[in-house]
Order: sequence, then structure tokens, then C-alpha cells
Amino acid sequence: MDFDLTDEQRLLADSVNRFVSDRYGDFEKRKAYRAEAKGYAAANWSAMAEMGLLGLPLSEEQGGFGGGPVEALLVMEAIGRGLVVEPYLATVVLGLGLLRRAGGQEDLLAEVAAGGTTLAFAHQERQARHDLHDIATTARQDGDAWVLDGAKGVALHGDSADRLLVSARTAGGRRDRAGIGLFLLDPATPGVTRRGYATQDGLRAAEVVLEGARATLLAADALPLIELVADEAIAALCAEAVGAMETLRDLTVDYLKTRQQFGRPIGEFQALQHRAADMLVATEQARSMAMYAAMMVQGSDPAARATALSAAKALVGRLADQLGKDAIQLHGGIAMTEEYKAGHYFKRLTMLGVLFGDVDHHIRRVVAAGGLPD
Amino acid sequence: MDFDLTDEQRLLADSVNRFVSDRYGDFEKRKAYRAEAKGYAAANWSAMAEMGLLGLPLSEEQGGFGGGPVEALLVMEAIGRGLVVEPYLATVVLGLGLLRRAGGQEDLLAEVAAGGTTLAFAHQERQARHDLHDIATTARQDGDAWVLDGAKGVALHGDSADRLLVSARTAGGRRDRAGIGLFLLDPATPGVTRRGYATQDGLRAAEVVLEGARATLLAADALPLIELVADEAIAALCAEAVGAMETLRDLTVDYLKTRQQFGRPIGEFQALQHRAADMLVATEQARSMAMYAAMMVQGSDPAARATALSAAKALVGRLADQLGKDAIQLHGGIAMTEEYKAGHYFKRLTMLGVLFGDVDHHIRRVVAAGGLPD
Amino acid sequence: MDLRYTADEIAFRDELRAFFRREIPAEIRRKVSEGRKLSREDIVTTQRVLHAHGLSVPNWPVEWGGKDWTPVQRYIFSEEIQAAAVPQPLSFNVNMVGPVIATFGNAAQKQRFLPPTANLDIWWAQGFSEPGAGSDLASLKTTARREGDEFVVNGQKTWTTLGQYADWIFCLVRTDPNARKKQEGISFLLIDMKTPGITVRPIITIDGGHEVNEVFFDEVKVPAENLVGELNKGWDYAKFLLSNERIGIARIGLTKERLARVKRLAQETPAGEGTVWDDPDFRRRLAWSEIELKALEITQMRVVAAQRTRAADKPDPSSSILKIKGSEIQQQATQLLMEVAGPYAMPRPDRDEDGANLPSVGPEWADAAAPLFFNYRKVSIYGGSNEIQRNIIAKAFLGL
Amino acid sequence: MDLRYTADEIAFRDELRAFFRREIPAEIRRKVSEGRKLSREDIVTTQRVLHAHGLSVPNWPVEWGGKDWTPVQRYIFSEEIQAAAVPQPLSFNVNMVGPVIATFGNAAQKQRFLPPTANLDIWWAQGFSEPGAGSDLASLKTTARREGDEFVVNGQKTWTTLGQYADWIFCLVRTDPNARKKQEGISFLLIDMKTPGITVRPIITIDGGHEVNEVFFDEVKVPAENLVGELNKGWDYAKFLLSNERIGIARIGLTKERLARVKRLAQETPAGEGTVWDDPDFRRRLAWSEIELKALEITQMRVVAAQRTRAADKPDPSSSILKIKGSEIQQQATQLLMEVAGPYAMPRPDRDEDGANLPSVGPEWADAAAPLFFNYRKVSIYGGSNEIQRNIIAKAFLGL
Repeated sequence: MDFDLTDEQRLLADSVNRFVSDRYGDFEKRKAYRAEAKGYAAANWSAMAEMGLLGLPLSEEQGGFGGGPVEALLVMEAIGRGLVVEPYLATVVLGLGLLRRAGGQEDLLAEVAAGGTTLAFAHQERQARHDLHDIATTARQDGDAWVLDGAKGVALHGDSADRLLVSARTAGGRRDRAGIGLFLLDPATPGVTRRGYATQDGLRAAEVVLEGARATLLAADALPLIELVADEAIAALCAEAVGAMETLRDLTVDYLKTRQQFGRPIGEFQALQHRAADMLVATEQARSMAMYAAMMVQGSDPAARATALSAAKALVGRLADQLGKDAIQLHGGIAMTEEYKAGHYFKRLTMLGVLFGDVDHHIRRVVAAGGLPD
Repeated sequence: MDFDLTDEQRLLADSVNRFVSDRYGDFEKRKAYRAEAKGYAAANWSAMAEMGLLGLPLSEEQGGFGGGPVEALLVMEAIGRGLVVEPYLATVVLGLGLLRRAGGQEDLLAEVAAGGTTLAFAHQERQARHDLHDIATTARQDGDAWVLDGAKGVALHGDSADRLLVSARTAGGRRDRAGIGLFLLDPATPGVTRRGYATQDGLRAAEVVLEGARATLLAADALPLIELVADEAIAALCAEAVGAMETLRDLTVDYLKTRQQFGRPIGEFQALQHRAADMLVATEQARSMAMYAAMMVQGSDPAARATALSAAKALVGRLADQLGKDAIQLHGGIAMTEEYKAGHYFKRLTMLGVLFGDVDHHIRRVVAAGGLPD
Repeated sequence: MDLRYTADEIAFRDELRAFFRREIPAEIRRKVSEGRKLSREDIVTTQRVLHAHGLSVPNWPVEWGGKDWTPVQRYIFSEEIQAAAVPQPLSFNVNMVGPVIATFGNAAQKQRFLPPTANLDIWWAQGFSEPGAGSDLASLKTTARREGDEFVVNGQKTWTTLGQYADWIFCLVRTDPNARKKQEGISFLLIDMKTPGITVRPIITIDGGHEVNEVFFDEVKVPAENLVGELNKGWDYAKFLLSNERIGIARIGLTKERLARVKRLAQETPAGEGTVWDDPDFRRRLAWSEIELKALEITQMRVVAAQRTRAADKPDPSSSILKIKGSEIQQQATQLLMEVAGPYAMPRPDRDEDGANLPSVGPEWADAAAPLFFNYRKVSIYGGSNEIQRNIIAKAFLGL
Repeated sequence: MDLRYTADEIAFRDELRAFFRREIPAEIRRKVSEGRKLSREDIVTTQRVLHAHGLSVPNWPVEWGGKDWTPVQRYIFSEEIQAAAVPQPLSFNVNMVGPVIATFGNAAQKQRFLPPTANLDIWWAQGFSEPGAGSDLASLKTTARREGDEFVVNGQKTWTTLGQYADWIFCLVRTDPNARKKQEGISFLLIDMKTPGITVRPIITIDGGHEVNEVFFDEVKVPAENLVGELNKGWDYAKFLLSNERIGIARIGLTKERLARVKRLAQETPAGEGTVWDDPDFRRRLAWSEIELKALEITQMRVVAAQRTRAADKPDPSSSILKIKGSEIQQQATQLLMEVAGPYAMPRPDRDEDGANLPSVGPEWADAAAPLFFNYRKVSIYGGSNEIQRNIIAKAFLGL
């Protein structure tokens, strides 16, 4: 058992943290990034490519670092601390997570790692809510290609992605686990309509309508792969939440020290001190659970992995929800303003709670499994 | 809408409150009452009879006061304040509640009201948990009498009661709603074995084994009656909980004012002040819910009544649990000692939470009903 | 004791119920129900309909348009107007400045201000909060110095709700900077928003809405006749006003309506093989909110009933209880709604060039769910934060 | 970073696991598992078995019987001994007075006390708490005045856990009543419980148990050679001792075992058509406890790992986190068990004339459920209440 980072990991953490503090230390910059055409900063994306972050999970032969869950944790925690708006989750965690395992797209992997191509995963459907296997979009074979029909929603950064990874049903009924294929799609293909929009936390997403859109099959019966990558995304989101929680807690504690009321810093009021202490406890418990997620996402038994990741998502979700609310409350009115940082962390934490299943959804899965795996 | 007590109600409240403060104001006396043969004070019971409390729900023709849920609420709240150990719930709320409605036992009603006879309701069975309709004890007819076989548990004050009201199945399967009869039984009858014991909150209860015990049928298909009286018991327990919560809160606030630590009364610490404030909020919310219970237990629709009473039991249970724990915590070690009052209130509140169904049981019923009645 | 309404009370309730649904435009009520922002016109239209039927200021003295209702009738009015999702008469006018003028103003002020205040011909804003003051309201710094027949006002107010619509603002200003206690030396001044030297700057909140403002005063000249009551006694009037403000702060009727709506939408929103409503965890949490709300409703009824007999100056913890629990349950309701929306709580539709919303991405109601959740964090902060309410309970009622 | 055990660590764990189950009597382990009271003999027997195998005092210096384990090995030992429901070596001996004597005692004291302390030939009690002191430990009033070769001790200690079994007691006593700060002028004294003038009075707790005591000192004569370390430096030794006390205070292994037992019993306890385990609400709450415990387990591992590198005098919030969350989850486990018992949590079997329990009324385990729940309220009070822990986090770590 070893909690120390390796030298490589420490180097990675240092460079990501430096990137985040350079580019996001001034919160005003984030507003400018969001105002760019794609909703994030092209220059930041290039910088991430140069640092090797975009090829992180690829093997060395593929031009990457062979980074695993611990490396993902380090990057995502920093992303959480800065409320980074670039499409790292969409392109690297989800996109490359699927693409590198589906195989057969080595050139595209290299383009993504180089920062030239971004990816998005169009999987979610409106009726499905949080059930990954609930897919109504259909795929029928037409010669070598496949033709997709259906509608996908809330595809993260799907508005600006250069390639879409799309799940569609090649066989079976809407809620069957078998018969879900994974496809690669150029959004410029005829029959693809995208509606992009901002999300409540200041990132971007898209609705994607597919009407006879031609696509390439990456993997048949891809649900196990999709579930694995969704679990990796959950681990990443847990780490991002920890980073955001930590920053929001520090922001709150700083505010308590400086804000004067009734002639003294409000941080001298014991009731507020205890709330701040609970924020520290929550952050540390969430951090432990994010580590658990990183550890368990590597497990060989998919059922145990799924239960463990659900447990992590549920607990981090619950802790983040409470910490976010407490941060707003302890700040008072100032945190209700768009100008101030705290509200943006709160909103991101709230949306992290929704992404890939909310607390209810995940605790229900743990209950159905009879509790945590040994 | 009227929250004022009538003159009669005010008189009743005054006299019960006086009784409780006279007889239970000195907490040491309670220990002495519990040490008497029946686990409560014979003299207190006589006094309650003289005050007319034991005939409270009987009509004036039956020698009572025609007291309804509001009168029961006033009495039970006072009982909660004093942690009264006499078998009021067992004999008056449950016993008379069943007996007076089953009819045909006018002499016995009068004896109970006069204090000469106590009652207990032996209904609970071990496999049934909180389900009132789960009855395995059987009754078969033998001439005019009925013969009972089975086992009943945790019959409140069943060890000392002069007469037992027993539910038993005359027809149907263990969990059928139909076919449950209500019987009257003299515990001296051959075939009745009682094992009495103290309960964790210092009251008494009994296990009752029935082996060919002969009994009188009071009511056939009695489940609706049993459910009504159980709902009345729930309303009474809610009121008792409010009385106990109020006293425990006052005890805690007094302690905070007097206990010195770090050179000042601990009640000056804001974190403890806020916990005490929450105890006040909880008490008032519980009081409101006990009133709701008293109002709704009179309703004509049994389904709406059951849902409302479940809601009351669930909320009061949750509030009492939290308040009890907070009271112990705010006191610190002293409240962990048997000598000090607070722990006894905590224990009673804990057991009130178990009696007639715990929080989980009742919130589940509200959920199954789709929410509160209009 | 009888918690049921009398026949007369039921008749009164049914009459109001029918009136609200008949007279107030359905589109306005739908906005309230969905937690969407109301326009200035929505609020003005509603209040004028109420006023035309003598229902805009029932809590005022009868001679100025009030009603001689029992506390129970007032309670029913307040609950029914919320349950019908009718925008309540503008609180700044009806619960705040109106009663202050009616009670402490002179005859000329009453004559001049009360009728247009009741009909919302004057839209009032509240100028109490200042930057840095927060819950310590009395530490305000905005000054008014007397110069001849005028006061000259300098300073800044903040969190001025709907100040962008306001015609007039009632302000607490410091008229005696040398008073021994900070509560002394404060006066209550009525200021025309059109007076030169006043600047209103919007504060955009985390839900993206423009509901509150900063208001700057730079050498603003106010006729001395706009002083309400006595000089340096403004704190007394403010306390009177704040105790009125807490009336209805629990917003039980509105929350009840919102929870019913959550239930309806959960039953309509697909999830797995069925709908969100099939999820017992969701239903359990909704049930807890309903139950807590029921308890609070009865608590509020008890407060109403006690108003007849309670001495006005006796400390009463009930308004603090209503504030704490009422805000908590309001917040729960917004969170439950957001959970029904699920992933479709995420989109925040862009606006077109004119600032109008583009069509919804998900179900129309789902767009508003997360912003409402964000926005409602305010209800445990404003009106004396829930921490301040716990201080009040501990000190004034428990004697700690 | 790798949260998995190495092969060596797994071998170490498996060896301990087998050892505990093989060498410690099953009846004793069953008592621990069920939360029943242990007799003095149970604890002595266990510790002597451990001592015979060199495992009673692994945290001591090697020359006095300790083990040169890595932090991870220590962690594994602590978890496995709890998971096997083995009574832990008596904390007063092993974690408290032993390390103090080994670190601050003189050679004669080490020689005299350490071997019998390790083998539980001496049963130690802790004489720190006093009536009225509570969390303000340093305000203690028990005095020791020097008279020739002796100290004469007067005063009272309280909450003396298992003091009824004690052979010796280690006490904080005030030796300089005129010291400027209350933390100064305190000394650390070892006292033979058989000395005339000592009276032990039981405190019965709300679960009906006799676990704690009051200890009175009336002109008790203690040889001066029983002073540990320097005169008036006792507070330093006490702080050293208390930081050791918090090792393992979260009792994660034990709680894990208890939650597993709750699960088993829920599966065996009938309810409706099935068992308690069929109730998703119950399972959900159990799952939350399991999940929170998992997070805490990793937090504890992180603390263990950090011990290698952390400066000993640097403030560390982790022991406070372990205390707060550990006590909360321990309490949850006892409440879940009580809920499984249902109505059969109520009976409290009478005792016969000899004080022995009569047979259980319900299932045997159910008898102990409510008393354990009551008793475990203590874990958020003792060892520095959870409120004190929050103060520590706020002040020492957050700088508030």
C-alpha cells in the first residue's frame, strides 16, 4: 500500500497545477475563455496538447504516457480547482477512453493527442435518464457503412467536437443490454443536426439529431466498453469534484477571516467555525472516495467495479451538494452574484452531481448489489 | 379553526399537569413507583381514577367524560413530561379504545374507569414486526367459548393487567386482512402463561403464550377496529413524545446555562446555542404534528386517516430521535448516567420510536399512499 | 381546540379560490407556478386587479383600503393566493412602506402616498441593506445631512430587489453620526428615484437573473417633507416594518403548490421502464418535504391563532421557526424539481440577439429548474439569515 | 500511489487473521461481536495470549516487547484484531501509561512496570477526568503535596473506565497550585489502588452497565519514586498520551464487522413476507454507513501513510476527522442493529437474585441492541467531544 506519488506522477501534478494557476488563477480570464467561439480557449487546448495531457491515457507506442486512473485523478483534481472549461472530460476521458479500446483508429488517436481533433460522446437519450443501456437510436447496415437514426442529448462539448462517438442499436429492444454498437461520425455528414448550448455550469453541450447519418462501426456489442468508460468518467468526476470542493472551502474560509460583522471577523463565530470544519471533513472524505474510485476502476470484475464506482459517485455527490450549499450560506449574499467565484463552483458541483447519474441513482445501484464489494 | 382550549379542556389540562408535577416532579419518586409490585404506583393509579382520567374516553352514559383526541393529547403530553409509568396507554387508550367500541362489556368499562381493573392488548406477534394484520394465533370455537392457541409478545403492561384483549385468527391465512377476531381473556384462565419484564425505558411488558386458553369473542373481523385504535395509540404516542421532548429540551437548556467550562457557561458557545435552537424548532414542529394527528384520527376515511397518522409518527419519530441524541451530546457525560434524568427521557423517546412502527415503517406507508391526504 | 375550518371560513376560502382563478390571467399564474421571472407588467396587472376588487392591501387600516378580517381569514387569503400561483401584491408597497406610512406618517404623506401605493401606481424599493453590513443592518453608513428644507443623501444601498422597476425608494439613512448607539441617529426617508444623483447598477445573480441592484446616492437632494415620523427614530420604524416582512415568509401555500407540481412532473417524466415517480427514493424525499410542510402549516396556523392574544412586544420564536423551516422546505422543493429534470437540468438555452430565450432544449419546465434551485439559496440568507434566526431563538427565547 | 496491499502485506494480514481466529477463544470473540460486556478475565486472557506471541504491545520500543513494524503493518494489525472481534490489548496499559513510562520514566520505573503492564499483570486505570472539568481537562483540582519522601493526594477523579478492575491508576495531579497557567503545575503520578484512602464508587450508565467509576482520594500517600518524569511537567506527558489515545479511535475494523453482522441479522429477521433485509430503506441506510466507512478507512490509510513523513508537532486535522466520522458511523451501526431488532429491542430481561441475566425475551442478540445504542452515545462525547474536535479543526487547521 503506497500513497506516495511516483516521480512521474509528481511531475505531472506539478505541471497541471502550474497550468491551472497560470491560466485560471485570475477568474476573469475564464469569462474570456467561455466567450471564444467554441466556448473554451483554443490556446489552452494547444497548451494541454503540448504538455502531453491530451494523449495521457494512450500507450507509449500510441504516442502517449500510458497514464492510468491515478494520473487521471491528478489532472481532474486540478481541473476542478480551476473550473477549467476545456473539453478534457469529453475528448480525453470519454472520447479517447472509447476510441483507444475500440481499436483501429490509430491516426485519429494521434490527432487527438496532438490537439488537432476533439471528440464528444453522444450517448444519452431523453427517455434513458441515467440508464446507460437504454438506447432507442438505431443503426442499420448499408454496404460497408452504417446508417443512424435517432436523437442524442446533452452530449458534452458535442457542439464543437470534430468527431462524435455515437451509440446506436444494431439489434434488440430499447432496454436490452445486447445489440448496442459504438460508431464514429463526422458531424459534417449529411443527416446530422447539432444544437449547441451552454450548460448551467458554463460549459457546453449539444443535442444531436441523426436522420440517415452514415457512420463507421467501431465496436459491436459495446455496452461493456461504454460502461467501463462511464465508470472512468465517474472516477474523473469524483476527482474534479474534490478539486472544486477544496477550492470552494478555501474560498469560504478566507471569506470568514476577512468579512467583518458586528465588529469582528465572522470566522470568530463558533457556529460558522463548525460548519467550516465540516467542510474540511467533507473534502477529505470525498478525496478518500475519489482515490477509492481510482483504485476500483481498474478492477477486473465489472459488477464489483460498477458498485464501487456508484458508491463513490453517491458519496462524493452527497458531500459536494452539502459543501456547495454551506459555502453559499456562509458567504451570504455575495456568493449569490455572478461576479463572485463561489457561485460558479457551486453550480459546477451541482452539475457534477447530475452527470452520469445522481445520488439516488447510484445509491440504488449499491443497494441492488447488496452493499459494497469486499 | 380554533386553537383555544374549551373551559373543560383547560380544567383537564390543569389537573393532569398538577398530578404530574406533584407525583413526578421529584424524579427519585419514579424509581420508587417502578419498584412497586406491578412496576407502577397503585396510589397514582387510584388518583388517576379519582380524577376521572381512566374513564376519559367513555361517554357520559358510560360514566365517562366523552373525551376525544384533544383530551387524549392533553393527558398524554403531560404523561410525556413526567415520564409517567402508570399503564394509561395500555389500559385507557388501547384497552378502553377497543373495549368500548366492541360493545357488550358495560360492567367492565365501569370497573376500568373506577381503577379496579387494568387492561392490556396482546396483539403483536414475533414474525409480524409492525404489520397489524400479520396474525398467526388461532381461535377455534368450542360451544359458546373460543379456544386460543399462539404466542403474543411485547404486550404493554401485559404482566400486571387484570384482563387481556387478544387478537386471533378465526379464518384465513397469516397475513389475510379478514378473519381476525378480538377476544377478552382472563389471564388466570388455564392455558395462559405470561412472562413479564421491564422494557428499556423502565415500563413493563409481557410475552403471552396461549395453549388452549378459553376466551370471549368481543368482535369478529376486528382488524378495522384494531387499526383505528392503533392510530389512536399513535396519536397518543406523538403527544407523549412532545411532552418528553419539551422537558428534555428545557433540561438541556438549563444545563447549558449552569454548566461552566473554559471559565464560562457552555451556553455561551454559539455552536451549542444553535443546537439548542434546533431543539426548540423540533419541539414545535412535533407539537404541530401531534395536533395534526389528533385532528386526523377523527377522520371518516380509514385510508386517509392511516396515511396521516403514519406521517405524524414518522416525523415525530425523526424529530424525537434527533432531539434525544442532541440532548445527550450537549449534556456530555452526565447524561450517560442512570442517576440523571436526561438519559431516561432519551430512552423513552427511543422506545416511543419503536412502538407501533418505526420511522421507516411509517414513511413507507406514506410513500405507498402517494403522499399526504388533502 | 379544532383545527378544521368553520363553514364560514370554507365559504370565504372557496370564494377567494374561484376569484383568483377567474380574474388573474392564467399565463401569469403559470409563470409563478413554474418559478419563472415575472415582468413588471405581470406584477402591476395582478395588483391592479386585486385593488379593483378591494383585495390589494387587506392588512392596512380599513380607511385606506384594508379589510377587517380575522387572523384566520388573513391566513386563508395568504395561503390561497399562493396556492393559486397568483403573484402576491408587491411586498415593498403592501407589507413594508404602506403600513409604516399608515402608522407613522403624517396626514399629507398618507394622502399623497397610500392610494397610489395600494394600486401600484408607485412601485417602491427598499433601501436598507448596505455593502458590508449584511445581517448587521444597523451598521449602515449612508448619510443624510440637513441643508435648509432638504436632506442631502450620500452613500450606497445594495440587494435592492427589483430596484430597476422602482419609482420611489424608502431608505434608512444616518442623520446623526454622533449618536451613542448605532441604532440611534437613523431616519426613515422617502426618495423619488428620478432625483438627480441616483444611479442603479444591476447585480446579476448565479441563476443568470437580474433581480437585485446596487443603488448609489451622490449628493441626492430630498425634500424634508419626505421624512417619515421623527428625525433619528427610523430604527423603530424599521423594526416595525421587518416584523411585518416576516408575515408569510414561510410561503407555505406556494411551496405546497410547487410540491404538487413536482409530483405531477415526476409522474410525466420517463425513467427506465416507467417514470421518475416510480422511484421510491424520490417519493420518500418528496413525502418528507410534504410532511414537514404540513407540520409547518400547522405551526403557522398556531401563530395566526396566537396573534389575537399575544403581547406585541413579547419575544416570539415562531417567526424565526417559520423562517428557518419555511426556507428549508422551499429549497427542498426546488431541488426535487431539479432532480426530476435529471440531465435536462443542465442546458441553459442561449438568448437571441434581443435577449429573448431561444426555445427550450429539454422539456420547457426543465430549463428553469436549476436556475430556480440556484436562486433559492437566497431564501435562507435574506430576511435575516437562518443563522441569525437561530441566534434570535437562542437568546430571546431560550435565554442563552 | 497504489492503494492495494503488497504481497508481503497480504501475507502478514493472512497470518494475523488465522492467528486471531485460532488462538483467541471463540466465546470471547462472540461477545465482542455482539457488543456484550466483557469480563475482566476475558480481557486478561486475551492480552496474555497476545503477549505470549509477542503481540500485546507492538507499538512499544522493541527492547520492551514492541515490533519494528511499518505504519501499514500497524494499521493491518489494528484492523484485523477488530475485524476478528478480538478484544484489543487494554488501552490504558498499551497505548497510554506504557508509552509514557517507556518514553519519560526512569530506568527503575521501566524495569518495574513495563513487563507486568505488557502482560496485564497490572491493570491500569486512567485518572485524568474530574467532575466539572469535562473537555477542559487542564482545570483539574486533585492535589498532591510533597511531604518528605511522599506525595499526599486529595481530590476526585471521574469517568474512570473499568476502574473497578484496576490494580494501579496513573493520575494527573496539581503539584503547584500557584503556577501562572493552569497547564503548568501538573504532575504525572502512579498510584497503587490498594493504598489506604482510595474509594471507588461505580457510575451506572443509561444502558444499565457498570463501566465507569468515580475515584476518591483522601490523604492518599504515594511514594515520591512514583512520579513520572519531572515535577510539574505532567501536562506534556498527558498530551503525548492523548495523541496516542486517538490511534485507532475510529475503530473501523470493529465497525466493519458490526455492519456485516447487522446485514446477517437483517437477512435472518422476519418481516412481512420476507425479512428486514427486503426493506430497501433499511438497506439504503446500511449502504450509506458502509460507504462512509469505506471513505473513512481510506482516510485512515492516508493518515497512516503520512505518519512516516509528518512532523510530529505539526497540527494535523486527521485525528479529529477520524474521531468525528468514526464515532458517527459507530453510532449508526448500533442504531441499525436496534432497528433490526424492531419491537424486540424493547425488552430488558430482569436479573435473577444473583444478578445474572434471565434468558432473553426475543432473539438473544436483540437484548443487547438498545443498550449498545444507548451506550454508544458516549463515543461522540469521550476522548474530546465531537464539538471539541470541530474547534480543533477550525482553529488549528483552518486558522479561524
